[in-house]
Amino acid sequence: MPEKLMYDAIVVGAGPAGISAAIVLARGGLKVMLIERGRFAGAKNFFGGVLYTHALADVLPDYWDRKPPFERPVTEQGYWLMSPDGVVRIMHKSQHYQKEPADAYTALRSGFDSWFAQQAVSLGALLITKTTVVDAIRDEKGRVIGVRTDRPDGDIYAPIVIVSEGVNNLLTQKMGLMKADLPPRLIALSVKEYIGLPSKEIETRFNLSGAKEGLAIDIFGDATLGLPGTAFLYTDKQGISIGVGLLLEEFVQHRLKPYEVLARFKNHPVIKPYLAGGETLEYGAHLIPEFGYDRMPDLAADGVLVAGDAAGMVDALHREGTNLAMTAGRLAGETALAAHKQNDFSAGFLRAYRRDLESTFVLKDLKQYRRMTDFLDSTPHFMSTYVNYANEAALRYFSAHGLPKRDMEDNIVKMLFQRRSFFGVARDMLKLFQGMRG
Amino acid sequence: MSDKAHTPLSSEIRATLPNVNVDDLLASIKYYVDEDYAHLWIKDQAVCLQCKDKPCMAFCPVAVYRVDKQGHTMVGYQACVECGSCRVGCPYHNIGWTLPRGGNGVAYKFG
Amino acid sequence: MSDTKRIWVLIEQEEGKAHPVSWELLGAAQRLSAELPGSVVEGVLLGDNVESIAAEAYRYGATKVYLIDDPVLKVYRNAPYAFGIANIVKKFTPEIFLVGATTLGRDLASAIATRVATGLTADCTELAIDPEKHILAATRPTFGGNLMATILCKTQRPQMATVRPRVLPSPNPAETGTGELVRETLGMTEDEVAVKLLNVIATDAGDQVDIEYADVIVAGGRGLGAPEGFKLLEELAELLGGVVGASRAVVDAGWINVSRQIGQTGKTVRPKLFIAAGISGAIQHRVGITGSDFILAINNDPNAAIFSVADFGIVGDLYEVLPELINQIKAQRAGHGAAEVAHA
Amino acid sequence: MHAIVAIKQVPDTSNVRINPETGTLIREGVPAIINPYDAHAVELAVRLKRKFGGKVTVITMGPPKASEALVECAEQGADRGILISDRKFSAADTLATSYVLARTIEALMAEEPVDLLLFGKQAIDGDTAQVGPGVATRLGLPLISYAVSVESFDPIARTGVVHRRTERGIEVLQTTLPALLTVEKEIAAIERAPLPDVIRAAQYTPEVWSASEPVAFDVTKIGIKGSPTIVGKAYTPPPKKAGAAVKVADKGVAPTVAEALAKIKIANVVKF
Repeated sequence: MPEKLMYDAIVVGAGPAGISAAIVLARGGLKVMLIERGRFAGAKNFFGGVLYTHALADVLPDYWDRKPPFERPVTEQGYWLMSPDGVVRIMHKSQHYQKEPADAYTALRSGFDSWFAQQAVSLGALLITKTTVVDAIRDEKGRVIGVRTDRPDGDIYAPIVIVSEGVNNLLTQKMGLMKADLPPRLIALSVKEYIGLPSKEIETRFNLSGAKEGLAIDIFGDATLGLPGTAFLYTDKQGISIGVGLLLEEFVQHRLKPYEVLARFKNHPVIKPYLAGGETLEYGAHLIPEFGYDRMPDLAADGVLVAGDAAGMVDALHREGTNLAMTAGRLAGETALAAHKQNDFSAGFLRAYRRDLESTFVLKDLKQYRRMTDFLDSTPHFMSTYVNYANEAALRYFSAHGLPKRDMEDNIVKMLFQRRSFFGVARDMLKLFQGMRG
Repeated sequence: MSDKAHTPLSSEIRATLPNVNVDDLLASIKYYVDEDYAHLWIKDQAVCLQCKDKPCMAFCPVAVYRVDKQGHTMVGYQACVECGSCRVGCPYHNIGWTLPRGGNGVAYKFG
Repeated sequence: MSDTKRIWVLIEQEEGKAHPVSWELLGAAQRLSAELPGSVVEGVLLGDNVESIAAEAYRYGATKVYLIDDPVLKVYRNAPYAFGIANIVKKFTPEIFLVGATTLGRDLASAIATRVATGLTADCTELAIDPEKHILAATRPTFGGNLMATILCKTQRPQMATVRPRVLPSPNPAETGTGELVRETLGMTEDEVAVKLLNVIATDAGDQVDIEYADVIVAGGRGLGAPEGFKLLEELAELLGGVVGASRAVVDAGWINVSRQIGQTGKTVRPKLFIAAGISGAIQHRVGITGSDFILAINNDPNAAIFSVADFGIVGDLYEVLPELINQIKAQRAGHGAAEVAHA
Repeated sequence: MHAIVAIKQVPDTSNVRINPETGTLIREGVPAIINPYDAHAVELAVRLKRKFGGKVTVITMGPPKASEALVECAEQGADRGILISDRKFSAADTLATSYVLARTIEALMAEEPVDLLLFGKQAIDGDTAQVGPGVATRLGLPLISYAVSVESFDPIARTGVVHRRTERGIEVLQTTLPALLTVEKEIAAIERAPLPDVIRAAQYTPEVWSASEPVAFDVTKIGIKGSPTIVGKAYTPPPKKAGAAVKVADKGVAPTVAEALAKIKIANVVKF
């Protein structure tokens, strides 16, 4: 029997949360093992495509000098409201976005996560890949004291385990931090294609002046068949990330095939020209945990902390997730460091993690938008009604019909109430307001 | 709240959905197939036989699930991208779902 | 004599029987010779008691055969064969040396090329003489068949290439042919050979579950409708000395073991003959079979994608077509004797 | 028992894309893997080590990135990894490669005796199957290519019996040791490595040998200078043209099948 494998801390999952935690722990001088089930960090990770640098800077202040493999800075962003045959664009471009490093970059996770994990390794973390954690190891009092992997002689021990396993949080559930899976109306399914195009083509088609400009667009309405969800289109260096996401419940209820919804979106007359001649280099799918603030798992137990998607730390409204994950991972790491100093790994001590999170945007935002999922769930027509309305209103507004402008404006307002009663609109707006205010 | 059935999708909208051969998309994905271990399985075929809608045939983004002539659900775990949709999406929780053994399964080239 | 450009061909033989690739190479050598002024086509033959094969080589166009006949060469082993040939290469300095890309040929050619320190292009599918440089331009597939590369060997001699069996046409032998037999000695004794052949276990291709190496694959897809359909495929495969393969769909269905799965999530195969029965031909399957020499597709859907890669397609019910295929092969068999994989 | 395994890191050819204009490989998004046959060679070496004791040394020639492949071999249980890496080696063909590997192996044999040299039967990028036989020839060692199983192996008596696949069947060959084997995948199924090996590998940094240290290679025999072959041109193969598709409904089943068989005969792929 080989010697018992002992570490100061174990981090399960080398995504943004886990790597951030590992960096903090390694920098704090602890012997930390970061376990990843993929062939390399990032192999299992898949997202729409925008990373925010503020959270990365908090974890790794010199990240820019370490040459992160970003795709393009986001120098123009906004929303497209798409009807079946048109689009209303609300885009924002500013000199502010030109500064380097930018606030946000498009990225591809396979490369980014590999790089990020390498930074943890360079700071002293031990990265173990191709190894799946299958269970927790507990002591006689039920406290978590390690994890069991799927390798021979695969038990590892540590006084603290940070679980950042991602949206399929089987370990979190096995550890008793969450009772059961959440229903499909609290989880979104996103599918994406990465479409290769020469950078020159991308720049011409999207009116970008070079590699230091990029676009991030969230698209509503017809892109998701008018169902509650979003589509997105982000420019990468030599490709376009394009995808659609809907609550899994919508796919279940309507028996929709995600790849057909995406293909339909790609064929939309507004979208198609942007993709012409491109080659699909990769297709993939991922769940997004839209648990909401009130349904998050417990974030701490004896010997355990949970961070990132595993804890539902996603702000779907603002397509944020990796930054919440990095911040939570960092705070989990800091809590684990403090626990080592105090030699106290009890749930009571570790709850400091949650308190720290409450004071950051992570839980503040999640709390604020706690009712957004409910809002979309109870207002499924929201997308189609208002997005189509915006398109038709724009059509009226921009077309000359020989009508006095005042009449045209009245018509536009009337059009809305033909689609939805006055009280219906009022109720929708109130709900939306509640959803936004929390 | 939302255990209610949604308003069905209008047939006009449904008609705008193109037919897609998902296998052509799968060709872009890199897999390391574990021939010795299927990480997905049907817990009880009898449950599937009684399931009329079979939503898994639709929502699985890589069409892991197909039905044979006898109505049994076939599981093509080799194409799984481990998203977890079937784990939470099966209305009867009839799909056994584990992670592939470390190093196996999907390995995104771009992500 | 030194300005005579010798184009050599290895006359590969085992158990006294010449491998047909040798004749294909003699045919190719004659075509190259026509483009290369002052060149002659000659054969190289090694073995024990194999002189009679030289006469055959003359009929296929060799003007001369260099023979090393020695008991040590009774069964093929790399060291004595490479040693013997390298010696005569050094002595007669051929310009070009062609070898069949068989297991034996590839094993041997590498060792010869190393001994005489020359360039060797493996597994070629096309040979030509570069019209300007008057050297061999050997073309081969690389990166899994995604790229073709033409390789040149500018300074070293001979210019060596192994060539895949059956990619070049098999010439018709002349009724009679004569040539000069040049006997050379091996200069190596059995004591000096470290490897001894203890036994040869004949493999029955039908038992060969490893479809990656099969010469004939009869594969079934969802069009079979039921697992029982594989019985028909097995019968046909057995008749052709091949093995049964499958598309992902039927493996998923549990109709057949995953070891038989062909395609992107299964195995890549390169059989001589691939019969696709009831396979729609999704690209993830097609990528696994494009290395096949001949694809026969049977599907009742005329729009099935499999037809886009098939050398011959039959649009029809496979339960009608397969039994007929079996019957006709049996009938032809009755006329022509036992089945054999060509040139194997 | 000391085995040396020579491996190669290759682009995964099942994911290769070619730029049709330049005829060059697009490396972006193409995973680099251990040549699959080589991984089985490593597995065989590790199994023999577990049985007889001793060590496994893995060598590879390639760019700095190829060091990853040696780390993977360490996971599988290899003890030592050597990356032979120098710009001077670039554009090497099989002759120049076999020279570098043979000299490296000689240097290692001078340090301690070696019982077995293992190579994959061929690399999936070039498919030449020439480097293993080339190294055996240079070292004057017995060669058994296309090995599928090791029936017996006796490092004390310095003899082994190996099965080799040929077109006519499985040859059972006895050889003296040290010998060089190029192996098929069946030689040893790859098992999941124990976690302690994976941990050791994650902390292991392979050695790097250059063109001059610790072995001084003859510069006329390495890289482009030592390579008699050059690539004249490279192009993407034209897409295969689909053959005719004949409808049974039009011609009847027997004539259609007869036509198919005739086509197969003309193609000369199998005889009936």
